[in-house]
This record gives sequence, structure tokens and C-alpha cells, in this order.
Amino acid sequence: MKAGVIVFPGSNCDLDAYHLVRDILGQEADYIWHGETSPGEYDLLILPGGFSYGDYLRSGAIARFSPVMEAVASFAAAGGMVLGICNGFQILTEAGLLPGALYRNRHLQFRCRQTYIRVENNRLPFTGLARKEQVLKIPVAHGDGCYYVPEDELAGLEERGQVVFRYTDSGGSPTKKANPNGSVSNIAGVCNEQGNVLGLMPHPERAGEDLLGSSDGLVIFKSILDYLGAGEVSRRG
Amino acid sequence: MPTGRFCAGWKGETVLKWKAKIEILLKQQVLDPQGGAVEKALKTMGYPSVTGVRVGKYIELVLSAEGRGQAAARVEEMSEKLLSNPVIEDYRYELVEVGE
Amino acid sequence: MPTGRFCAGWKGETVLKWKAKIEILLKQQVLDPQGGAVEKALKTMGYPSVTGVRVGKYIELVLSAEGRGQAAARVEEMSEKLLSNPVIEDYRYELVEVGE
Amino acid sequence: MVDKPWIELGLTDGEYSLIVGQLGREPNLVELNMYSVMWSEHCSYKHSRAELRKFPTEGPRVLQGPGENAGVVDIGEGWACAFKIESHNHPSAVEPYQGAATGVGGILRDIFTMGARPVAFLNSLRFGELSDPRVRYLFDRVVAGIGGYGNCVGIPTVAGEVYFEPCYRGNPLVNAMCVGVMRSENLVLGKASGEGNLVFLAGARTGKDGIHGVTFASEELNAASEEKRPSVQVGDPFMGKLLMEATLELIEKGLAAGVQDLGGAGLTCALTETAARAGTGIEVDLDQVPLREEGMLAHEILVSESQERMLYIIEPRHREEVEKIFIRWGLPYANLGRVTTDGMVRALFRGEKVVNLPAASVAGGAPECEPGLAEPAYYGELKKFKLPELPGETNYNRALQKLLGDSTVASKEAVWRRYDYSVRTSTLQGPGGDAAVIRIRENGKALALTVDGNGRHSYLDPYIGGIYAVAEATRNLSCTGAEPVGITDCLNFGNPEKAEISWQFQQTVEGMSEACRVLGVPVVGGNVSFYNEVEGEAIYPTPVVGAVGLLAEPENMTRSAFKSAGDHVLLLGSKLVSLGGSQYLKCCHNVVAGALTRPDLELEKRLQELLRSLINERLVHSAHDLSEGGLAVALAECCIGGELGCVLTLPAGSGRADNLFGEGPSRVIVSVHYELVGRVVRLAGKAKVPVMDLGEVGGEKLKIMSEGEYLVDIKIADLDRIYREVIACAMK
Ligand SMILES: Nc1ncnc2c1ncn2[C@@H]1O[C@H](COP(=O)(O)OP(=O)(O)O)[C@@H](O)[C@H]1O
Ligand SMILES: [Mg+2]
Repeated sequence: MKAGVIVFPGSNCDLDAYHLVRDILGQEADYIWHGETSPGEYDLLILPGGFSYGDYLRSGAIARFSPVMEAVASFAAAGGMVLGICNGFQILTEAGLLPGALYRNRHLQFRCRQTYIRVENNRLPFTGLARKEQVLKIPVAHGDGCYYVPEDELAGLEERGQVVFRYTDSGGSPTKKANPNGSVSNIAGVCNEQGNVLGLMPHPERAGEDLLGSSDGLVIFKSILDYLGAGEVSRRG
Repeated sequence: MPTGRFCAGWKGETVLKWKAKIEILLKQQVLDPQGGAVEKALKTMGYPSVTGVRVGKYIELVLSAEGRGQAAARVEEMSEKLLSNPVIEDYRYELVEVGE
Repeated sequence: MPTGRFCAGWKGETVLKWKAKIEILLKQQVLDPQGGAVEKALKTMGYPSVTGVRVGKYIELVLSAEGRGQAAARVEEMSEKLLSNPVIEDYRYELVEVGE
Repeated sequence: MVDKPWIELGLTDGEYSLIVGQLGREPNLVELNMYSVMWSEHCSYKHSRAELRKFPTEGPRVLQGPGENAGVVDIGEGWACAFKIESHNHPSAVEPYQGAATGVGGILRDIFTMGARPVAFLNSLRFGELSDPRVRYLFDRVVAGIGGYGNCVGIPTVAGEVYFEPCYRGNPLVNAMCVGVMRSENLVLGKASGEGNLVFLAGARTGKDGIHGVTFASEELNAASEEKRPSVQVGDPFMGKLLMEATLELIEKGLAAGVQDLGGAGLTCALTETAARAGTGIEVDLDQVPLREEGMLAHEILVSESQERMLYIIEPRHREEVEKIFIRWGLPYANLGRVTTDGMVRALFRGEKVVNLPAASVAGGAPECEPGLAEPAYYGELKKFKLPELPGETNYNRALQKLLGDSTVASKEAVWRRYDYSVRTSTLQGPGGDAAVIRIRENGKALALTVDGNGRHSYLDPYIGGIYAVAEATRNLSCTGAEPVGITDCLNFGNPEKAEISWQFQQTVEGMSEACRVLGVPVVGGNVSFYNEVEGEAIYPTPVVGAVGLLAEPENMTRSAFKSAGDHVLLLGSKLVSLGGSQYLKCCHNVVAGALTRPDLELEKRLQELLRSLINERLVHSAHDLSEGGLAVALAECCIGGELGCVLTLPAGSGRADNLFGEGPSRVIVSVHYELVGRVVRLAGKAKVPVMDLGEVGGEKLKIMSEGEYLVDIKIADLDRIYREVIACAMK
């Protein structure tokens, strides 16, 4: 697999995503500068966490106008796999590539903690190796992670399996306490209708080694690898 | 025993509801990193003529007061004590009567 | 060769500078946690009558446009594309002419 | 014009005539402004320089000692670690969010200026009591500001400390520390070397913010401080991050001959210090400086403290490549001028020569003050305090609960969960233990990091307090298995013009120096913050020690929490404790008095060596330093962290409150697999470190008995709730 990690000014988890793909998974990875308009051929584009443009105005609002985002949109439209983590998720919602919006945590504070998320849809390229309702231990670190989608759209998302991850306790119950930011319906991650663009607030790239507290995040990356190995490989940029 | 009405009006004024619209901006000489970032973004998005972008807070609230003077005094107090930080921010406001 | 003046006026309008004052608030149906927190703080600080507190953004900018109509169109475009997120926010604005 | 303009600018008549003497003429107003900021206490260290020379600053690992932007130590395989701590107390008192945020931004620049990639932040905070709404406001905004900057630039905040004492009410302490890692050969100094080299300024545009900020930091706070408020600056972490990336790229590519960040005293400081360090001169044209506001005057440009700016010394042949890097990162930049050889700093403004000063005089010519020293009257008085005067306390369960619910002892989780401590995926041990541990991917080792300092101890005995601070910090490192390799310190004191404060300062430095010498750790950098007074009332003398340790084999790292039921609980180290100056006295009896336990630095050294060898031979499951609240609190913390109880027996004899809550240095609790207890005891004996087997880990309660009677018998779940909720509730 060859992954492209997009670097916006202010990205700061680019290094962690890169490290995971290269050193833990042993796959190829490149950094892609935000000013790039034709980034080349990749199997996966990762929009990493951080504070693109300082998260000034709104998280992800300015980054989504980066030149590279047009390429990301056409890559996604052609079925390419796009993974947005934290700030990357915010950028994808701002860009309209994912439904809903992310705004200020309900308690108004930045929150860095371990969370548990339940896999709600394991039929996606991103979750194929996960058991149904498997609970993953993956940390969050964000100030604007409260997911919102208008009530009348939520049911549609659920029906189509677009709600991919939900915050739960370690036993898999979506309690209020397990929700670190007040997201509607404990939603931690969603995908687009086609299932090839995924965004989530927790950081799977920080859960890639037991010595960091968890390696559950690998399920997502290994699913991607598995899917690419088994299914068609898109190599458009 | 005074009635509610009498009570409210005994100073000759009726308690009214006011809507305050408060704008808070960083003082002119203070760096406004958000404003700068937004201005740059707008320019590259195809609005090269845009200048002087400043990003601040907008707060709306409803309060009761006997007359405009009292409402104004309260809004100023709230703005100075809590809503803005006079060290780095200025505020201005508008008051609209919204009924009893 | 057209003069600068002719150039600016060839569509019959002169390029003017406009100041836009834009208020952005979360939509009514989106919970406003900041508003809630500020309301609570104000109540405990001795303003029990305060209600309906909402906290949003205030943005000021200056732009050039030939006439109010064009200025308004641009401000709306900027607000919808960048300054606000239509999924969760509403905006309103005011335009003031500030000279050539 | 005013009669004596220097007085308005904070210089004395004596200093002014010295300036005239050094210059051989009267300075013009622009020049006088430069002297005023550079000769302020904050920049010139005139009240502390002589004392600071007492610190041992050398060692086999030291690559750069004090005097540069940060100290640097060798950590093996060609890698080095740069670190430094700095205060931002006064700005935080008037605008806590921005004050704290710009403090973090400032210390960040100090690290990457040296060529090191920042890898961790720490912070040390002091506030008044939490019952005060103003204190809660300051606390909340300071924490938000530290997180606001650190989270945005993507560097984990991994450790810190927070104390609450009435003396800090109006003058909180906000000390921020940053740690970075680099290739040793990339070390770049803040020197303007090489005649003809270009002087570049990059980063934020220069505005009128923070004009005379250093003078503000060199005065007591009073009612007029409100008026000084324009001195407060707003930080731009996004710009800070871009500047960091650009600077590191520039240094990695070998394009910078010298780098200096702009902090206190802005351009004035950067120009004069880089020239003075290199023994060169600099010529600049102030009209080239990118400005944020029109119409700024020469002296305003020279003393502005606008944040996020850097000065670079560049060989002309690298010019194009350097400019490309600035452009790529979207940074405003300008070539201000060039390096000369005559030792003079010259500046042009609107075509006119406005500055012509010897760099050495501005940057190094300030006189050293020789303060009078006087032992404060309280010192002897408070020492005489006798314990029997206390009303007898018999309900130790209640005392322990009270202590765990004391804001200074209670868990600071509500603070650190607002900091991103896991970004960079290298945090092996985050906040909550004795020291944080982060791995260095580049050389397979790990760094242990901590900050420590107890102002109350230093108030009661500044000499011993200084020893304690160094001993505790290094002991915390040793508790993870790491070997201390260097410290940085932030000395927060009152007005040094007062003889009592000078005495406190001198005693503190002597105590710290003594501890450093015996323990073999060099001081490689630090910061002094004087004038921490409000209306004449000084804070406790508060030395804060930031320490860095090296863990050669990160797999061996220990944590403080108990790990397995059945393990034995051993108390290693000193048998001496005292309730004098303890958290127990303050919290349960509202008394701040008494004599501190005499430290035994040789024992401290043996204890730490023993600990490290036990850990590296994998003989212990956990290790936890005893600090505020003594044995009982430390045990409770081991239990809470491990969600395990323990059943222990204390020897008969000495007073029970002493036994449970007495404090003293050189004590550590370890838990050991029962089969290894004999070996550990033997090794302790060989190392001449006292050891006591207290009992066993297990159950759901903390049970401590003595002479056949339970002194403490309480559910861990109950302790846990108290411990975690205090700060969280106060910060809602
Ligand atoms: N302001 C803070 N920021 C980050 N971590 C903190 C802060 N305050 C306390 N901590 C963490 O809480 C734990 C306990 O702190 P402290 O009581 O000072 O420990 P010790 O007594 O071992 O020095 C440490 O791991 C420390 O790093
Ligand atoms: Mg401590």
C-alpha cells in the first residue's frame, strides 16, 4: 500500500500517521504538501490531526480551501480511500465530503483522554477486519469534536450505515460518561454514502503500539490493507 | 399590600425586557491572529480587495431593567466584568426593547 | 487609452469601499454550550434576570465593490463559503459605505 | 523634555552615569530606551548574576551550559537534549490566557532556536486558594492558555505541578518548560558571527505590543499595574508552529550561522546579545522591519515584544535558499542588515542614524547589585514551633481524606486532560506519575522529565528548601529508572532590593548548588523572576527545578502505581521525618511552621543509585516518591493508581501522625514480588540504604496498623473519589 499523508500548515499528527504506516505497518508513505494540485498515485489519502491554520475561525474551515483539497475531492469521487483523523475529519466535513459538522465540545474544554469506540459498521474497507460491535480503545485529543447532524438527517445516516463508530464504555454501552465531547448520539466517526471516505475524532494512529497504551487502532489500518489486497486497488491521485 | 404592578412601577418605571447585542473585538493595537488568517484566506479565495478583517465575538442576551438607563448600566457592567477582558478587548452594544 | 477614472466608471458605477459587519450565531436548533455557560455565570454573578444568552462570532471587514448590490453579493458569498458553516450557523450582516 | 528621562524609563541616576561613562557621551532617547530594557532586572540579572555563578554547571554530558537560549546535554549516539524553564508570572496575573500562552510560545522558541525539535512541555503553577473566585478564574484561564498554545503546536504537555497557597493570590506563578531533541552537530548558538553575514528577521510583523514588557516584569504589582496592561501580548501559536518548522528546516540544512529568538526586550535584545556573544557588531535598517502598524517610531520598533519573531544570521551565499524556506512556510521576513566587526550595534531609521552603541555595554554592561543580606524575623520564630502544642488528632482516616481532598495534593487530572499529552506518539508515561517518560525514536532511549518545588518549605528554610527541590526532582526521575543528566531552574522571588529577599535568594541558591554537587547533576540553564510581590507582600521564595533524566532501556521503566496483589510494599530510604512545614500541618491544623527534616544528601545519592539499579535489574514492580502528605498519601496514590489496596504494619514507637504524614526527603515506596524481597533487602543493605518491609498489596482497602490497632482503614474507591473530584469540581 502507498499512503499519502497530507500536510496542511498547522497539521501536527502528520508525523504520527506517517510513522504508523511506515514503521508499524511497513508500508510506503509520502507527505503531500497542501499546495500540491496533482499529488500522484496513492491507495489511501490521510488527512491527519492538528490545528490547520491554527483552527482559526472554525476547525478545518480554512484548510478545506487548500489547493490539494480539489485533488482529494476527485480522488474520493473516483472511489479512492480517504481517512480523516481529528482535524482531518473536521476538514472533510467543512469540505462537504462527509455529512454533519464538528463544533465546540459541549463542556467547552479541550479533552485528551482514552476512549472506547464501538464499530457500528464492519462492512467497510476501513473496518472489514473488525468484529461486529467490537470495542476499540483509542484516545481522543480535541477541543472541537462535538458531532452535529440535523435530526432529520440522522436516521438516514444510521440506515445507510454511515455511522461507523460510537463512543461507549469499555463494555460497549454508549453511555453519557463515555462521550468525551457531547456528540449527538455518541457518534465518533462517520463515512460518506459510498463508504470510501471516513472521518473520526479519535486517533487510531496513537493506538498502534502496546507500549503507548493500546494497539487497537491497527484494526482500521489493517482492514484497509486487507481490502486493498483483496479488492480493487485504486491508484488515482 | 402592594401589587406586583405597583411594585414594579413604584419608582415611576416599569420593568421591561431588553435585548442586548454586544460586539467584542480585540483592541486596535492588539494582534488579531484570527483576523489575519481569515483575511489571507479570503484573498486567496478570490477576494483580493478585502482588508481590515477582524474576528471577534457576538453575544446576544435578554435582561430585565427599569428603563434604558438601567439596562445600559447592567450591560456595561456585564461586558466589563465577564463578557470581555478590558486588558485586550473593546466592546460595543445596542439595546432593543422587547416588551414587558 | 482609458483613464483610471473612465476605467472605474465604465459600467456606470464607481468602485467604493464598504465595511461589512457580520454576525454569526449557531442555528436555533443547535445547542449553544457557550451561551449556556455565559448565562449561568451571569446569573451567579448577580444578574438573575438574564436569559437567552447566545454566543457567536462578529467579523468586520472592508471590501471594494461597485455599488451596494455587488458588495452584498460578495459578502454573502464569503459568509456562505468561508465565514460561516451553513450546517450549524446562520449569519446576518450590515454594509456601510466608507468612501472611495 | 523631561528632566531625567532615564528615571521614567526605570534607570537610576547611578546607572545613567555609568552608561554615559561607558559611552563617553550621553545616549539619545532611542539609545536610552534600549539601555532601559537591557539593564532591567529581567534582562541583566543584575541582582542574581553573582549568586548564580555558584551553580555547578559542568559535567561530561554538558554540551551547552547557562548563557545561551537553552542548556544542552549529550544523550548518546550523537543525539542531544535541549531544555529550559521560564516564568511568565506578571503577564499571567493581568491576562491569564494570553500570559500563559505566550509563556509557552516563548520557551518553545528558546528550544528550537538551538536547533532542537521540541518534544515535550512541562509547567509549574502556583495560585491562591481555590475557594476564591478570582483564583478559580486565573487557574482556569492559565490552564486554557497553556493548552491553547501547546496543543496547537502539536507538542505534548507531559508533566507539571500545581500548588495553592494564599501567598500567590495576587501574583500567581506560571513557569513553563520545554524539552527538545537534536543531532549534536546541529547545535546553533545565538551568535552574530562572520563579517558580512546577513541579518534576517522572520515571523510575525512587529506591532506596538509589549513595549517595555521587561520593565513590567521587573517591578512589583500594584494598583498602577492595571495601567501597564498594554504590555500584555497576544500569542499566535499557528505562526509559532510555522516559525518552528521553518527554523528547524533552515538549521537542518546548515543554512544558519546563528539564530536568536525575540523575547523580552525584542529586537534590542536579539541584536545586542548576538553581537556581544560573538564579539562582533551589527548594522541594521529599521525601515526594513515588517510592521503591523503604520507610524511606529524607532524606539518602539526596537523594544516591541511582539511574539513569534526570530533573528537569523545567514551567509550571503545561502540567501536565496533561506528566502525560499520562509516563503514556503508563508512567513513575512526581511533582511535587516549585516554583521560587522567593530563591536557596535548601529541602526538607521528613515535614513537617519539613530543608534550607535557598543553591544557589550548594552548587553553586558549593567552593574551587578550587591544586595544587603538579612535573615528575616519570621525565620527564627517559625522554626521554634513545637508540635505538642497541636490538639491531638486521632481520626487518621479523616485526616487522610482531608489531605487527599486538599487541592495541592489532589489529582491534577482535571488540568492535564486539557493538555494533549499523547501527540507525537512517544509518551510512554504521561502526567500522573512521578515523572513523565518520552521515548527518543532516534536512539532507542527515553527521557524522564519532571518539575518540582515547594515554596512553603523554602519559606521556612530556603537553604533546605533548595536542597529538597533538587533532591525531589532527581528522585522523581530515579523512580522511573532514569539517570538524572541535568537540571534547569526557575527562581521565583519577591523584591530583591529588600535584604530579606536577597537572603532567601542566596540561601536557596546555596542549597540547590550543594545538592547538585553531591548528586552530580549540572545546572545547564534557568531563569530568575523577581518582584513577585503585591502591595509589598512577597510570595514564598519558590525555586522550581526542571529535571531531565535518561533511561537507556525504556522497557525497564517503572510507574508509581501498585501492579499486582501479593507484592510486598517496601519503604526505602531515610527514617527521619518531621511534621514541620508539612502539608498535614497546613491542611489539618492550618499551621505553617516548624523545622524541616535535615537532609542527608549522601543517603539521597545512595538511595537514587539503588533505585535505578533495582529498576534496571527489573526487581521492582513500582516506585513512588514520598512528598506532600508523607507516607499515607503516597500509599493512597499507589493504591488509587493501581486500583489495588494494601495491608501494612508500621513499627511501634514514634508519634503516629509523624509516621503517617510526616515529610522528609530521601524516601521511596517500592512494590516487589514476594520472592524477590530478600534480594532487594540485601541489595539495600549493601548500598547502606535503610529498608522496611511494610506489608502486602491486595484487597480493596488501604489498611495501616500499628501496635495492634488500625490507624487507617478505608476503601480505595472512596479515596479515589475524593482524590479525583476536588479540582474537577472547582474547574467546572
Ligand atoms: N500543571 C500540570 N500539568 C501537567 N501535569 C501535572 C500538572 N500538575 C500536576 N501534574 C502531574 O500530576 C502528578 C502529580 O504531581 P505532584 O503532586 O507534583 O507529584 P510529585 O509529588 O511526585 O512531584 C505528576 O505526574 C505531574 O506531572
Ligand atoms: Mg511535586
